[in-house]
Amino acid sequence: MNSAFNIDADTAIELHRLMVLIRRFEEESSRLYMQGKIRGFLHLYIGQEAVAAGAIPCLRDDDYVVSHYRDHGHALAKGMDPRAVMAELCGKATGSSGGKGGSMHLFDVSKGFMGGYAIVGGQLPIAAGLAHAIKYREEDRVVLCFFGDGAVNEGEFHESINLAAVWKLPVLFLLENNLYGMGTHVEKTHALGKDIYLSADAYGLPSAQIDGMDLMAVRDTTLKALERIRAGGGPVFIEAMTYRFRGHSVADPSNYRDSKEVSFWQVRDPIARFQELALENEVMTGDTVKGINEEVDRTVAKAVRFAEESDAPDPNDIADNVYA
Amino acid sequence: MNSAFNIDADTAIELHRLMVLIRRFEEESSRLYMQGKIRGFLHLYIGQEAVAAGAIPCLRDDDYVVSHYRDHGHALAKGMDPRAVMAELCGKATGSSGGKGGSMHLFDVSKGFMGGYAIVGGQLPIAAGLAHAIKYREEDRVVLCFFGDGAVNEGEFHESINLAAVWKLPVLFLLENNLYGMGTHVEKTHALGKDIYLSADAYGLPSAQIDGMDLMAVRDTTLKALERIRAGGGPVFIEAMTYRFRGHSVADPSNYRDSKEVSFWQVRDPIARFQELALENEVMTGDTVKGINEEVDRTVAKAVRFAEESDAPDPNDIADNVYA
Amino acid sequence: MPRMIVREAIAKGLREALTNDNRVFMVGEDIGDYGGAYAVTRGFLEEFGEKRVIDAPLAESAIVGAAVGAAMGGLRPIAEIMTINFLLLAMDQVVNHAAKLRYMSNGQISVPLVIRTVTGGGGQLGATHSQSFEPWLASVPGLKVVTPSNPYDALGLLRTALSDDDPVIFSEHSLLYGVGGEVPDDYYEVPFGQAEVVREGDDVTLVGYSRMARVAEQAAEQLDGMGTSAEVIDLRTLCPLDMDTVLESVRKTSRAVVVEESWRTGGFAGEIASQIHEQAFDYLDGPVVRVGGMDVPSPYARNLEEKVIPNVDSVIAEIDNRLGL
Amino acid sequence: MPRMIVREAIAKGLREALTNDNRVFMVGEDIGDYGGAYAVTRGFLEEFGEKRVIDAPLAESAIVGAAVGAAMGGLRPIAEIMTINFLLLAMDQVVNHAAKLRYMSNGQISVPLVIRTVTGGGGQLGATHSQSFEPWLASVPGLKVVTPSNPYDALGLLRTALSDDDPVIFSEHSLLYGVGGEVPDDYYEVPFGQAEVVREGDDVTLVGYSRMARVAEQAAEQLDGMGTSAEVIDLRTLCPLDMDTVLESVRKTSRAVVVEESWRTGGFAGEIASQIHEQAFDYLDGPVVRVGGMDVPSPYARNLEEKVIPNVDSVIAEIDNRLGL
Ligand SMILES: Cc1ncc(C[n+]2csc(CCOP(=O)(O)OP(=O)(O)O)c2C)c(N)n1
Ligand SMILES: Cc1ncc(C[n+]2csc(CCOP(=O)(O)OP(=O)(O)O)c2C)c(N)n1
Ligand SMILES: [Mg+2]
Ligand SMILES: [Mg+2]
Repeated sequence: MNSAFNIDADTAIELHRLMVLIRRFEEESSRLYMQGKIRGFLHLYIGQEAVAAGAIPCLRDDDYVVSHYRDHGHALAKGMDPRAVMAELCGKATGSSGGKGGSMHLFDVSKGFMGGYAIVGGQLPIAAGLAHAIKYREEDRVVLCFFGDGAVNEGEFHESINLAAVWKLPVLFLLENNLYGMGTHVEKTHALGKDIYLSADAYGLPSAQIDGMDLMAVRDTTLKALERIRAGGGPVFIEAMTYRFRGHSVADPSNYRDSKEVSFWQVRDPIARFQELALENEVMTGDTVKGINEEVDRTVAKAVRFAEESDAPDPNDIADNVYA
Repeated sequence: MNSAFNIDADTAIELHRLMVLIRRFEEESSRLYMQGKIRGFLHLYIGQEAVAAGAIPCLRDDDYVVSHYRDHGHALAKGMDPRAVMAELCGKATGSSGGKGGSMHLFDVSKGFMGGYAIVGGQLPIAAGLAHAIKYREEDRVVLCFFGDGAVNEGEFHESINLAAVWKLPVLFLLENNLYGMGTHVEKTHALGKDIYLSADAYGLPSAQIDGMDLMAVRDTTLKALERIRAGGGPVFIEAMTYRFRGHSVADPSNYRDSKEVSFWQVRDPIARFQELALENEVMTGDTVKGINEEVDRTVAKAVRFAEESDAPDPNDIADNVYA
Repeated sequence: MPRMIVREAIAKGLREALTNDNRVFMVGEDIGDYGGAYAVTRGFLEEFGEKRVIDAPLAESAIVGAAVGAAMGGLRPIAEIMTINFLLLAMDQVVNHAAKLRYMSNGQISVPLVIRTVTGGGGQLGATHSQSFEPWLASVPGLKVVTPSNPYDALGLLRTALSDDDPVIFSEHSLLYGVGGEVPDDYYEVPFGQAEVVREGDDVTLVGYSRMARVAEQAAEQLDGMGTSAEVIDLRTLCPLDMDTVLESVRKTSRAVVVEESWRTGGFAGEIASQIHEQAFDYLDGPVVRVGGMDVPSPYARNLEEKVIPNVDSVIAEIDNRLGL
Repeated sequence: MPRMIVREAIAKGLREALTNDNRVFMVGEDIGDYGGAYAVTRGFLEEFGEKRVIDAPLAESAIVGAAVGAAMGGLRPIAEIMTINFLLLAMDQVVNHAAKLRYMSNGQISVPLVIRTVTGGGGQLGATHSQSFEPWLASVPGLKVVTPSNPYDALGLLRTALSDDDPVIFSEHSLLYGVGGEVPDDYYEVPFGQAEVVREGDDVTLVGYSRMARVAEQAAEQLDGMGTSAEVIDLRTLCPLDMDTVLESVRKTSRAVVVEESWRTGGFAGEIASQIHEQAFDYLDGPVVRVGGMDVPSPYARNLEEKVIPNVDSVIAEIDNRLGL
């Protein structure tokens, strides 16, 4: 069952464009990785686009997003410049962290993108702390914190959610349950298996489980949650059921998943699904789609060119920013 | 409301004697501390006796008990020799750890008392691991793991309970909720405040909240839980509501508790209460009580004398047992 | 000059910060209702209220991580980790987060965070409660590590820590809280990376930090009566590390002894000794002597614990053995 | 002699243990269905079943703690912590529990536990994923720390680790998994605390462990062509530490260089250098040289990361600079 399609044409186009941008960006990242231009670990967001595009555009510019190492989609959705992200992935001086951070450690404080965190679960207390600063300073802001089903088993998950609950902090915990933490199925590692949202009860938090492949469902639930949080109602927990179409990282052939499961999810491709709905609801036409695809292609190509043409960082700056 | 008084005279006497032993042992510890014969941190169990005496005697000799730093009561209940415990508190060579462990680190493997652990929450994964060994080796044993309301907020609580749940381990998690972790009230630090047993749902564990000042309630609930665990039903979670009559450690004047609260609990003194019930149910007489008190006095006095007369450890052995 | 004890000096610095800067708040276990495990923050909750003095759940990782996040969000948190032993539970947040965010964000993020914690043994608290992890922390790029040994430094260094824009580990030795000393009424700071020559001497240089600076000083006094003139240097901060003061002294005395409480093997004395050898080899009469904690888990019994931690006698014995002074 | 790579040598040792001893089981993140993040345990789940090869939740503290408990309960667990960076999350269980239980129980408890973990940088994984905490671990009384640099040692040391009754940190460098070498079919063990003289020489002693032992060896080869004869010592284990072999060599060459990958400041080279100075001062032509990782969080970009980790060129440059060889 689909959620009601209650957005106008401009919004639909913006959100569709965002999903296509993420998809194309990731495809190009993967290509550059194969060419050895991106190195280290590279975790693609392909398949999960509806979560970032459903949730993040519900935020205001000065709200914060906190993410993990699978962060490109979240970063782009929060408005990071694709060129700066791609340059960072390529380890260039023009990257968002001057090439010092890499794919797993993206930051753009000016956009409220407060980081990709590569220690599983490590972002959760930080998100709580940002939310604490908001409340302390009486700001009208929220924190949207992403994490995976694997992170749920870390002690920091528990410590952070409890802290946020006790302190009634303005934070939305958005779990992207893609069923696997690296290569291990969630039913092998979590007591509640696929129904992790139920653990929110242990902290007295309102929670919901939603179809993370359905942009409208993500959007609607996020908007409701944000309303509650902004009104001072404290943290909310959302579990978006989703799936990554690629391996855990580009190095992972993903042998642990059977093809039936993969196809089950592939037919739920969030972009195709949203596109179909948008066409059905006549907020987009075939031409709009084509236009978006072409525009995104150009944006991504520019980002790739920018990254490729940028200089490597200056080794003389290597010890800058260790301390203030 | 009291639980049914369904034990015979021998058992009643044994359990009463155990509670009195713990109480008197702790009173003497406190006295020796004031004399400077025990040093470091000393955490008394006075007030909570019904939990140890209600639960531990339900175990078999070869079951394991795992405890925290407030461990004297648990250790004595599992059959540790009061002399060896007192000598350990006094840092003597005859102590259960030869004076190397101290009050917070009691061990008697021969009795299945697998340790007092002084890092809050640190005992929980170890208890899970012991239970894993039991299951792996197909032994007919269980682990009884004690912890406090403060420990519930540590990440290791979450990690361990989840592990035990997913692996269906034979472990009974027995929370002694005495309302304070050191000097901070549980409602200030835990999302569910005084109803921590509800968090067991987040791991799919059966749980119960009981009156920890009522030995019979503790005993009945423990027996039921053990039955389930021994039958392969996996872990169970019990929250015993209790109260420590003294400060967190003997150095704590306990100013953060108001006298009304203290008296509310003091009238629920588990020893007086059980004694009254036993007399009512005619399984003990005034003489039995007197006999028990005198016997325990002698036992504790002997333990103190033993500890005082024992030698300090030989400094030449200082580096023994760092490695095998 | 007014006298106060270390506990009071630290409380004074904390009160100042809470009073003068709204962005400062404290968070930690039992710092409010209980008044702090070592009574440093007694009365703070009443004085500053629940917003500024927060009793946290027992959750070291979340305390440090949330403090990091709050610092990113514009505040200047003071996190108290009850003792350095429990900091192991927050090691990931300290090392992988607090210390690295500035670098990984290429300067976009500051983490102006002070982590106060209690260090050291000597109180018969047993193996899990008597450790000193400053050597580890001082090896982490991005952290600063502060180890005061007296009330003057405690206040002066705390002020500096509180105005620093990087994460600072402020390590308070449990046995020093009651140590008294003069503390001026007038405002002063003690800068980081500036060791103090506590006592001048010609024959040998004793280097220490935290409580071992005091022990070194006491040893020097005793050595004086034995005809040996020892110069004593209190490092004050391990990172930044002031080797210039140490080297200058060693070039004069030709002999150096580094005293520390943490395990001898892999301690920070190895770092200091190595730097002395690297930079003043030709001035040395012999190798730098390290006096450190015994390489055992700390035993509970008094007579054993006494053997484990360097004291005046053992420092003098080592000097005697190794340097023949 | 048959050749294999380090990955195969470790897998061989693990298979042996799983086959020969029912008490041995493996637990770790993604070691089963996924086959191990570094493919060491590929096929193990199929081969040994779910009881022996357990995919754990992402919960490092519980993995190590439960392994400690299982060891106390009569098993011989092999816990895999995917990389040493994540071991920070389990540091309390490692340091306050695994390492101390024998001592605190006065010998009642044994913790025969092997913690396998992947160490080091060089893969452009960035600051949180490129660390080496062996120096910290080697300072903890009660732990043993093993750092093989080749297939022969990897298998031989793993066998020793698996028969040891104390907790052992078995550190596998990610860039060494593919390194090949000869491994005899006949059973052998490599004992702990026995460094290997990898190459003999007269002019200078190069000491390394883990991947830096290989780098030292390569540097020595190159130095040979430059007219310098370097002796190379692979420590193999940091705890126990074989200083005898190092000292014997230094007494011959009069010059020593210690190479390691972890941060230079506070690294284990400081310990080794200090011990050399303490015990062979009069044999030395000059101070022991330390070549270590740069004191920065590891940067992602290739050209930066290259500067951070010692390599053949930087080792030779340091030797050139400091020793004038
Ligand atoms: C503390 C820690 N443990 C292990 C890892 C290695 N690791 C990186 S991602 C990952 C899986 C995380 O799964 P999940 O949280 O479900 O996020 P997903 O990758 O599915 O988006 C693992 C095990 C890590 N980075 N940090
Ligand atoms: C990880 C850790 N943090 C803090 C402490 C200091 N500490 C010792 S006991 C205690 C309170 C624990 O309270 P609770 O778990 O409720 O047990 P209780 O003392 O009430 O029996 C604290 C904070 C510690 N020992 N370990
Ligand atoms: Mg996942
Ligand atoms: Mg309590």
